[in-house]
Amino acid sequence: MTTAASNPEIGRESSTEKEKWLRAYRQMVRIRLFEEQVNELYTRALMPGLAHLYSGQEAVAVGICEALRRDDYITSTHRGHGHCLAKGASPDRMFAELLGKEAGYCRGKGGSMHIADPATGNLGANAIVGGSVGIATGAAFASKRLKNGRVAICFFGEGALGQGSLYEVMNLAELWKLPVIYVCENNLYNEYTHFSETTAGTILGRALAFGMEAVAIDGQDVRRVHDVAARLVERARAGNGPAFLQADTYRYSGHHVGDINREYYRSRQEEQFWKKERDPIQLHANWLIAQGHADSAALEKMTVEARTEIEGAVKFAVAAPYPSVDHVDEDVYA
Amino acid sequence: MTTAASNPEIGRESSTEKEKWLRAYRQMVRIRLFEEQVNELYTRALMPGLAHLYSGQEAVAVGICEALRRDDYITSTHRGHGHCLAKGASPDRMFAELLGKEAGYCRGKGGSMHIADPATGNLGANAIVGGSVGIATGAAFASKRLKNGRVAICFFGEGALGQGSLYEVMNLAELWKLPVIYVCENNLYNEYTHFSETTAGTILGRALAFGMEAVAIDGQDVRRVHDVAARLVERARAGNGPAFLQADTYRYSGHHVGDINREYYRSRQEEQFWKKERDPIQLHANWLIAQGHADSAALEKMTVEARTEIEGAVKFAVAAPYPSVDHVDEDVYA
Amino acid sequence: MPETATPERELTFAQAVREALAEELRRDECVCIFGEDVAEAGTPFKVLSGLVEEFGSDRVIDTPISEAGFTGIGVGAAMTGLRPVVDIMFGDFLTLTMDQMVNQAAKAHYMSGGHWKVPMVMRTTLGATRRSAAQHSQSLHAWFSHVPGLKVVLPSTPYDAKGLLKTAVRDDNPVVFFEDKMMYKLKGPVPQEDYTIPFGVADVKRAGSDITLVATSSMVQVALGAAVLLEKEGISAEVVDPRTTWPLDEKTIVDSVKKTSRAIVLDEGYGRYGATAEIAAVIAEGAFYDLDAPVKRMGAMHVPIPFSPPLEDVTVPTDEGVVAAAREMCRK
Amino acid sequence: MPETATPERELTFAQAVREALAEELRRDECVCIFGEDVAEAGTPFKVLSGLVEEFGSDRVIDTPISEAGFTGIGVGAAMTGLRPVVDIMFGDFLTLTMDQMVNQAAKAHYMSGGHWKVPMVMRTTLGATRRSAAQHSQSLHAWFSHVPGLKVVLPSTPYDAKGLLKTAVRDDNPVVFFEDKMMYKLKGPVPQEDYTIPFGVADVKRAGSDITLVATSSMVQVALGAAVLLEKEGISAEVVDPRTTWPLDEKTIVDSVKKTSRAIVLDEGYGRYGATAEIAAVIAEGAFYDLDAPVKRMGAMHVPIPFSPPLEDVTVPTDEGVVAAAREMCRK
Ligand SMILES: Cc1ncc(C[n+]2csc(CCOP(=O)(O)OP(=O)(O)O)c2C)c(N)n1
Ligand SMILES: Cc1ncc(C[n+]2csc(CCOP(=O)(O)OP(=O)(O)O)c2C)c(N)n1
Ligand SMILES: [Mg+2]
Ligand SMILES: [Mg+2]
Repeated sequence: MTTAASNPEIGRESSTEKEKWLRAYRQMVRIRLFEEQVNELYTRALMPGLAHLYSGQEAVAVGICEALRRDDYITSTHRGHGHCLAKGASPDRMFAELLGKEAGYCRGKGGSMHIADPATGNLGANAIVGGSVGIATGAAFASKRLKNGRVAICFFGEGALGQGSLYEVMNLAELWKLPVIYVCENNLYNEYTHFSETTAGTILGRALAFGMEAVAIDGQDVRRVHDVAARLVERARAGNGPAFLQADTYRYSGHHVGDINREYYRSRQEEQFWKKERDPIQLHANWLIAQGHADSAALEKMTVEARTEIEGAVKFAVAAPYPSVDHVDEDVYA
Repeated sequence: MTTAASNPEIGRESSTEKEKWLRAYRQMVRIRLFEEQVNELYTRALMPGLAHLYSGQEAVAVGICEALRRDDYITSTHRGHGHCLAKGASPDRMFAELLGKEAGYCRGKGGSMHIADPATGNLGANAIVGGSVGIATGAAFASKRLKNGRVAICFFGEGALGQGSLYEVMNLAELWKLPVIYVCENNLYNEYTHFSETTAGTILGRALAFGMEAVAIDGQDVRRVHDVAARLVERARAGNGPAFLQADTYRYSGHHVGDINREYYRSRQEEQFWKKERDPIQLHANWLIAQGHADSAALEKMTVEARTEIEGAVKFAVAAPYPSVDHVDEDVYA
Repeated sequence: MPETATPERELTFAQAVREALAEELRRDECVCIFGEDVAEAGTPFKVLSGLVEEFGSDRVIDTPISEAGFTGIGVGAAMTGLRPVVDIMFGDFLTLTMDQMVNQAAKAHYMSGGHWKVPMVMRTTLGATRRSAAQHSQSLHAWFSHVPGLKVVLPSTPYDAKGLLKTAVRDDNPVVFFEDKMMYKLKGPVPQEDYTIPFGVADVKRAGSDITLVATSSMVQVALGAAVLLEKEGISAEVVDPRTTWPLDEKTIVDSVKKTSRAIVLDEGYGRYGATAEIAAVIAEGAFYDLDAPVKRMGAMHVPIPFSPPLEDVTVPTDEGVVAAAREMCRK
Repeated sequence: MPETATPERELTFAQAVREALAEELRRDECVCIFGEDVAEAGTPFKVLSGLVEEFGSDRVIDTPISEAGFTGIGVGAAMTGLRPVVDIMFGDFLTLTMDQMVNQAAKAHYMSGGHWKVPMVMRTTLGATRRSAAQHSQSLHAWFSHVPGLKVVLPSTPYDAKGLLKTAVRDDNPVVFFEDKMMYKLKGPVPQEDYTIPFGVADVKRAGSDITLVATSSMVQVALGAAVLLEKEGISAEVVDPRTTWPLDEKTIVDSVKKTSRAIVLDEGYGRYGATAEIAAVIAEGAFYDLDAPVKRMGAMHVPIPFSPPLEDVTVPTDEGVVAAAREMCRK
């Protein structure tokens, strides 16, 4: 079920500007539809546990991952479906993982918060806030030592700025000039608390303190994300060291699928504003049409294709068998 | 054996400028002589374990502690004798602690790296690098809640900039406007490694990132340390929030008393330069004489008095009994 | 035994925890709570709902996601006049607090020769079967029980939760308080009046004569369920709940086993090098001449907790598993 | 038993560790070492002296004082092609690495369904009586032994140190390797040739028939000393060294006790909820019908390690203490 679109490397070589931005559109739509189905599975009580949806933040994962090679690394978070899809994983095995099925990326052992996929360089989602900052930095360290030219992207929410280990590894990355990009997705909330209540000073200052290249961008603008990411990635690949990218964005749904009543921490107007005025897919669609890269029919066709793919993936996962109970104590040790 | 000089509060009220700076001199001399005796005890195999000497850094502890009330808090480090004396502890019980005697501040249970003294607000030395940053911040938090006007000073070496928890608590201190001052004593070395190999970016940037008031000063100039500290302490006491103070200084001896051969990590010339050109006691003596606050005979007299005090304290400690073995399981629980 | 007092009313486990904290916040100005999303959100489990409204955001305080940092602040605040209750949302995040808890909180009193005290409570969760996978399902109380200077509490009923938590807040030592997140909705009698439950006093949750089931936290419910099933088979099981793993009431446990001659130790942490090891070793030593069979240990399977429901379910001891083991042991 | 091979030469424990690392660095380009002051300083214990000179500062790398950070980097580097040996100067600082070791390193393989591997070694120290006080004297190996996904090694001789460390470096799992800092100067035979020692295989350090002393790390030396004294009293003690607490060679331990009918378990960690609990529970279960006396546990006293020498000395088991306990047990 892996499409060409899900493999950035194949596409990129031959791609024109137009193809590149159409592919970015398709990737964002796939993520949005994927998350809608996750919510659906939760509502229909088909999914065990909870999941944290990425809807609204698509331009960040897509803009960045489209600037990567397939063998570049990413580390992800509890809100990881978007990163995982953008890096090239296929929805069928992702859904299977979300449902705890043997066909899932982790044989059902990981679930939503731990999807990992060596084939696309995905070192794993992580259920510990800030838990993967060391891992991403370590991957960059290995890349540098092994001279394989790989770059590591470390995705995290602005809540992870509270974790001290981030500062420890940023210091090390800058000292050792490691090819790692710290991507802080500021969606304004740490769970149910506005980031201004948890964040003194500035976000970029946290990286500038270590002399690190640091840039803040509009995370709803997939082209801007992509262009800045491409520059920072090539800079890192060339041995010029790490960077920090702050992408301002918004999550449309609750902290997790069960977080329905949100008025006590954020207003409906705020949500509506972002969905209506700042939707990354809509903004990009407008641009594609304005540029003459596509008309709305073409975009609609892409959406329909993506929906077919995603719905097929759900069916696959729902029908897939659970792992045999004998597997429970496999994979503890390599 | 507590002298008036060791209680800053008593002296301060009535003190003239001249008295203040003479007292600062006496305090620095006491610390220097204390450390010489520690080294002596080690060399004579009278002290169990190791100790980390503060010689060379005296102006930092003294300049700051002279700006404090007796009930203000300090937290200290593995290199803590100077802070402890400057805050008002008496040498006899300190030496007793260093020798593991019952008369020591911690009944012999703590040793050099854990001296604590509630009477002078000393929350304790700490053998974990960065281990007390939370404690100092917590003391400031309690002061604010209890409205008792106390300020907390958090002493640490520049090596503690490697510990992530420092950034966690600085963020919190700034968010909550806590009366705490983070004092980074940059003596250039983390054990046997120059700080430039462990520190990316700038030291002050680490605090500025959180929007925190941050100042760098010459840590060998006791008057400068004192004046800046006084301003920051009063600012914190008035409810205007935390601050960060970088004091550039140098440790004269090895990382600990057993670190004799140091050429592989720093040169003799460097050591000589600091001892000859940048000694905080000598610099202050020169100034006192130039100002006409004292002549060399008066300073020499102070030194002799201090030596008498310190030597008496050593004798006391050497003669003092060890704790009874029955005490070993006391004080585990309150 | 306090459980036999007239049950005026029933509360859930979560309500009992909240009531304990509300009463202590009311009683003593120095008590305060901090942690992630403890205020308006009242924690993700809604355990603290309503407290910020009564006590204000000066005393029920949201923090950034800085477990090490705010635990350290708790230690310092406890040393200097407050009685903080620090909230660690999932027990799995305790990993981030170990230095502050073990090198600082646990040792400050001893290292200072008894001068400083750390009257602080760390409230956190344990337990699996919530489909939360390996990083949100651990039961790490054995680590803390290993460390002198800490006390470790594992309530198994709403009644115990309230009484033990009030004791924890009033204790002058650092106390780690583990709540099973699957038990928050469990109901039970909780009296209106102020009461506390002393640490180090095990509670015989059910009397019996053929076998002793020593169980902690969630596993007490499993043991009680098993005891009912065993009764039908003519096996009389005594259920002993230590309530605190440190201090540990060795006497009550050993006396029970001396009476029954058989013991199963149940705990939701990993069995290996875990709480079951300590308790089994205590029994094997203390009841050496009375045991008719080796002490049986049942803890979490020695694997990271898997996400997939059929896998997760087999990692935790169940009533049926306990029944089978007890039946086997009593046959001999 | 390899110990009986002709001893070509003697090395100290520190030299054996260094030689193991040098050989592995030479054998495999992917092996690298990092930690605080590991390069020119060769660690405060001088264990790594000379390695940076041979292998360069690309492979033997000084870090800032960031235990959590560089442990995390070790995990990531291990997942992506290197075999890092991460140096944690004192075992007490492991508190800072627990999240990376327990939530990341230990679980990455399992959570990814077996896809990612973490071939990383964490070398650290344990042990008291160095007059280093409460924050530089702990023996925290029980915590790691409790966690599925980790392996835990406690060598007790130069020979074992070298062979086990080479195995650790070649293992595809995260391994925590504890060296007793008081043992670095201990000498023993170490052959020139390349050898490894498998994990999970206990070593009978001395054969005997009246009592089994199961001992780890530094306590093996104490047990051997006690065995000599006991021999004079006509008591024949067998000393069994598990060498790895996880995997644990239960069979060798239990078989020994079945033969001797008595056991003392010795470990320098705290006894409560520690390694002695697990091993005693294993023996009490496995040798239930053969034991003539309850298994005796001897670990560190349940107090933070005090600085004062007379106090510190009584917190750790000694030869004489073991002799007294063994004499008492064998009397019955
Ligand atoms: C160390 C740790 N502390 C707390 C949590 C609970 N938690 C899960 S997500 C979350 C908020 C994260 O906020 P942010 O990093 O901004 O990511 P977002 O959810 O907004 O994507 C918290 C507190 C956790 N998983 N890990
Ligand atoms: C968490 C931790 N890591 C490592 C050590 C070992 N250690 C003790 S002192 C020291 C260097 C500290 O350097 P710095 O903070 O600059 O203080 P200085 O010794 O220069 O006063 C180190 C690495 C420790 N005590 N704690
Ligand atoms: Mg966020
Ligand atoms: Mg320094």
